[in-house]
Amino acid sequence: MNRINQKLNENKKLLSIYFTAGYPKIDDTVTIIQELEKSGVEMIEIGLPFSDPLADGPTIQASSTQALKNGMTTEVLFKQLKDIRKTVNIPLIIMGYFNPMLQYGVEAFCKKCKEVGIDGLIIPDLPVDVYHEDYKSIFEAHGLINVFLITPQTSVERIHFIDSISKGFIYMVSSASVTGSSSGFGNEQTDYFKRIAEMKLNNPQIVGFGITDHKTFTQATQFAKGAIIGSAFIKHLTDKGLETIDNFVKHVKN
Amino acid sequence: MNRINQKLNENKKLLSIYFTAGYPKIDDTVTIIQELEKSGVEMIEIGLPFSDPLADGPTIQASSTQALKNGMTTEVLFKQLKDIRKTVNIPLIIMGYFNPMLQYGVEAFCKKCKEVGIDGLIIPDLPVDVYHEDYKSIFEAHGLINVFLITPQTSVERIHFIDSISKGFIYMVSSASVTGSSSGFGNEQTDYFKRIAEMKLNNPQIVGFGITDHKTFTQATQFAKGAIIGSAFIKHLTDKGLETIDNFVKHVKN
Amino acid sequence: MRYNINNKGYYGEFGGAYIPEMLYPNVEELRQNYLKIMGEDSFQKEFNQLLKDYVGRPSPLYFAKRLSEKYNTKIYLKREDLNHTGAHKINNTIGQILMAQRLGKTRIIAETGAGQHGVATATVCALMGLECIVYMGEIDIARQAPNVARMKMLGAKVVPALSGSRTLKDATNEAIRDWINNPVDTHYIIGSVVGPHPYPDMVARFQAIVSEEIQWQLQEKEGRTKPDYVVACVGGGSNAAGAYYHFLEDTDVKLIAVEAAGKGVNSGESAATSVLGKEGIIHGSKTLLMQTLDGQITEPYSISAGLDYPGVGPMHAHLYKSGRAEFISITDDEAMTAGLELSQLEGIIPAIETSHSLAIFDQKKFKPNDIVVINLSGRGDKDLDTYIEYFKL
Amino acid sequence: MRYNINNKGYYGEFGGAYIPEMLYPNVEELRQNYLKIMGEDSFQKEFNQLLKDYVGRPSPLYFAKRLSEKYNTKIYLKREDLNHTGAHKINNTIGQILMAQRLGKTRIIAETGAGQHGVATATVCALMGLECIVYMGEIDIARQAPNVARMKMLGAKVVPALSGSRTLKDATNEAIRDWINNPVDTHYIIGSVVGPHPYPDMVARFQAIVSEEIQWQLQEKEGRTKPDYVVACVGGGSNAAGAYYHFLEDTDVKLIAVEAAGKGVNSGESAATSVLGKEGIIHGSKTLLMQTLDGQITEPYSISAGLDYPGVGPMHAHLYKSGRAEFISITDDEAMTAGLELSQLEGIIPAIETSHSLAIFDQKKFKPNDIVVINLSGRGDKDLDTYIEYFKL
Ligand SMILES: Cc1ncc(COP(=O)(O)O)c(C=O)c1O
Ligand SMILES: Cc1ncc(COP(=O)(O)O)c(C=O)c1O
Repeated sequence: MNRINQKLNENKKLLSIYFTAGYPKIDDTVTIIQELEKSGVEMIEIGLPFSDPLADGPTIQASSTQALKNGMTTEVLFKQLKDIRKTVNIPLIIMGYFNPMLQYGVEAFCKKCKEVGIDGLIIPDLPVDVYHEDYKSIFEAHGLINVFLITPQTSVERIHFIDSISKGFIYMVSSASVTGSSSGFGNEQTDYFKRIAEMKLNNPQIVGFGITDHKTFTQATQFAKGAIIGSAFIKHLTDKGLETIDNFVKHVKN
Repeated sequence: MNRINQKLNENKKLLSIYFTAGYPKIDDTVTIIQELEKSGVEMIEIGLPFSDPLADGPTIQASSTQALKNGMTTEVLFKQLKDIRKTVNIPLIIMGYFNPMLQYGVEAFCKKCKEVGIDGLIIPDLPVDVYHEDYKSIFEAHGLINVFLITPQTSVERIHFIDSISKGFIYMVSSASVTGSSSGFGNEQTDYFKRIAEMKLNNPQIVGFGITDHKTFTQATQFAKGAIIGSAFIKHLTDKGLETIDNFVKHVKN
Repeated sequence: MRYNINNKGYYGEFGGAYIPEMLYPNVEELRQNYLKIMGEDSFQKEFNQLLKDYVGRPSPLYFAKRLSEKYNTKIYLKREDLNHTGAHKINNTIGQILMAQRLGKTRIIAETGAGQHGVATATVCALMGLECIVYMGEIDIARQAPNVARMKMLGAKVVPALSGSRTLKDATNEAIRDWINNPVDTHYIIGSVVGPHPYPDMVARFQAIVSEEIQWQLQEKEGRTKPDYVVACVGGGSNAAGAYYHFLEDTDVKLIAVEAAGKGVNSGESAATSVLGKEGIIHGSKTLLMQTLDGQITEPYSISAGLDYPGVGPMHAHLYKSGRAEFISITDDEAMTAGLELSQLEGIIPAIETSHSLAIFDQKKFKPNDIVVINLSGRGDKDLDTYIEYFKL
Repeated sequence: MRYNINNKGYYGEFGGAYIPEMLYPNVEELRQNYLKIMGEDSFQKEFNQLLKDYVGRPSPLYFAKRLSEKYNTKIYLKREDLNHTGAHKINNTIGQILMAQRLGKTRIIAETGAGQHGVATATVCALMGLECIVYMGEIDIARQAPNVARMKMLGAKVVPALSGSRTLKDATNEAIRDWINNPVDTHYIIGSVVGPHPYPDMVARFQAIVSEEIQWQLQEKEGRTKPDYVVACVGGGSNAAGAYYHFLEDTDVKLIAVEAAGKGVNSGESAATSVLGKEGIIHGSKTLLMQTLDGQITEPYSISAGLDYPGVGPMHAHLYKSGRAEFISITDDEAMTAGLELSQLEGIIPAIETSHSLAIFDQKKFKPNDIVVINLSGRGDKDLDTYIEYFKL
């Protein structure tokens, strides 16, 4: 069973953390993953940086630009992750835009993921339909779970379709917005979280976008299985560096 | 008999000098006239300054602008000239643009000219035809000779027409150009002077535009009755002031 | 009463050719030939072909919906701003360059205020491969920089006029001086219905295409050839002359002429000739002009370089004196506000000259069914700096 | 072989809609409705009326006599520079604003490179009274200042894109981010035949008026509806798409696409996508784009802001790959020289984008009887500073 599914089966709310590979320093990738696991995070999204991350806000954009400047590439990332499974057990997901994967070769990319022990992928600009028609079999042949997004604007019909082809969890975007933009959740979001929960989908939902601290984590996971923090963690790395990662995680969890 | 006609009857080449009334100083007008007569000049054109002297080059333009700044007006000029005939005998011509005369009233203007002893007018932008139809009788009633221009481009027919309505002399523009522009005469001009001389017009010709010194004066008067100096004299006033007017005239005459 | 020119070159008591003898051969050559040449089939054909394929005519007659709603009347905009080079000026320069060619001229001079006429002249000179010299007041060179750049790109020489107010009037003086100095090979393309006869009439005839088109365009849209009002700004008066032309003798059509009041008609900084001017002579024409009691021409002022002229063409002097046209004065501030309003209501940034015409609605009320045609004489690209600075955008 | 789009939203292998889920409802709403809405009589009527009365269409097809003589072939210029706002871009924004209204949108966003699309969008928003936000790269804001001023006059908000190369690509990213953040009330008016399906097709259809007019205009002038060549510059490719549209499937008509070589195709400072690009995904579309081996999008370079884009629309990727169109690369220097040449030979100052198309005559020879139609996509007023500085005029 895929590590993601195992983790989703655990009877607790999951904290997942996104960070950009190669940021702040090129060689920080492995350390950050290890520190996150040690601090009690349940899942990690490793961002493969892209020059034109159009679904991301300024914080993640800036970290991507810096990571690319530091020399991060698909090849380098896979090298860094070569031995990751020797020390890390929690699910690891690569989050990235489609073009770099396309240039690497989708099949080669999936193969590498499998080799180093990646469990899933989040590719914001690979639409469900294209995935379904062109890439599903390749992903599945390499045991990779592809994660799809839904937003408050996604129709019920489409949510059911996405649920039907998902094999892990659904990435529930808290509000229609790029990463790092909202601050705190209002009634609108809570209603939306509840509405989705009441649909009793096959796949559990993990909330992303706008989770910054303990309060928003708790709000988001009231109805959902877990939540993902991205920009807030990148900001923490920028301000405080790698030393106090456990501090950040502790503050969110409690 | 009008002083202009008397002078034209004298058996010599005539030097006529143009200056702008009120330049360099507002009260220089009378002094300049007197000095010019003393120095042996045969005729004087008193320029009534105009804001937009479109037939004049930069030198006369600048002197007009200065004269206006100094406070020169039609009224002031007539006041300055009130007693001019007590000291000056040579022909005096007012040269000016038509608009200030129109505003003063053409009849009133002519009357004033007669009163102070002006003998003629040169109005570059009052065309022969309009003069002939609308103003001839007024001018003549006040004993004023209106002087017309011809240029190298003026047709033979038109020269004869101009000759027919002229009562003093014809102002022969040396080349088609605004004042102060050419330097020295070439074959083209000499041919033109000769051509006009050979027409044996009723009115003698006085050459204007481009006369700067003894040489050009001599060239111009080889075939014509006289010549007019404008810009060169204004330049002299600007550079040397009023003290050495006789020097300037002497240099031209010899 | 007749409003168009008579066969002596006068509109009522205004007009004529008050020129130095040095200009006589040039002006006379033109006077004797212009109607004959304009009447030739080959001339008409070439003129109309260029207006269509090169200038982009007909310029649309556009019903301005949002503006009409705001002022509760039917406002049509005659879109001369869409002409090649961005103003009505090119109608005239196309005509005159063809005239110059037929007269055998090889060198072209022009004056310009806003620079639109200079650009339009430089343009037709490039088109025909003729040398082009444009005189422009030093102040106008500074405030209409984009047009100066355009003239240079087009290969024209731009010569600053440094005398007097260093605006349009002085540029015109300089152009006339150049013409005096170059009487044989040079044609002077005057940019408005000013100057000695036959210029006002010739320019008006070249611009008459504007009202000719309004007639059939209005027929298409409203089933009638006559608007109730035709509105145009008046610098020298060429865009107005063109917009009025075919309606001149038809007093059912009311004519409105809009002048630049500058900082206010009585501020001492104005260009509202009909109010401040008196009969006199400027640039070879008997007309209304702003002048001192002594007959010195006054330095006008307007924020708009194209209206910053102390006279009006003789046609307009006559339309004013006879009462045929109503004259309205618009201040800098009123014009600027109206220019911004049109930009934001209709998506059309007008030349500041034109903005004066658009500002009449606070002074003059129209009935809901009145058809008011405003001649949108030019686009505002040349004026962007002035607008931006004025509104601190 | 088919060259136009298929019913899955692809040109050959290029096109599609590679968009984040956040954009799905917007893009899907558009995909489902655009053809239906465009087919409605009321839409067609309003669209055509505005193209005529507001934009000033038809734009002339002008026979460039002096240019033709110089290059010994028959050159016609399709005068999109005479459109309101000065480029072809407004054909598309008129169409899209009507589309947005019918979809009930109240807020409009756009990206812009040269600023022409931004101006065209701000213009139609003013016309319809809709809020307008335009994203523009910081570098483009500096080099296309007149267009920034125009957008402000028109009431639009111009937001600088500060990331990446700070040019068109990044402005597009910012616009997409805005759209993601405002999925309900906002329509994104993309300015070229790029972006996710149905944008490339919708924009091409709005621009298709260009080739539609070329057909009947050429019939009028030459007694035939087909030119031998149609030439257009390609940034994203919208003016080319419009000029090619009705000739796409007719291989008698040869298509030439002109790209910006910048300082030279191999200089590292170029925007010649067909030569330097590989298949990939940019702004929601599978197409050719300039990228590193690693799939990072490269920062392009061209002196012309409108061509300074690392991709081309999927139609053009297909035209390139299939060999249907010939692609020619033109350097900054070649383009600037051709822009000056047109100015001085024909009195038309072209946009620097267009100058690239005009520069092909040194690389490609035509026969004396060939009819070569060049799409004169825009006027050069926005580029005057660049021209002046380049030529030290
Ligand atoms: C756009 C525009 N409108 C009006 C004028 C004023 O000229 P006229 O009164 O001859 O139409 C100018 C002069 O440059 C102009 O550029
Ligand atoms: C005048 C002009 N031509 C061409 C272009 C390039 O765009 P496209 O390739 O979509 O026609 C632009 C873009 O701004 C432009 O302004």
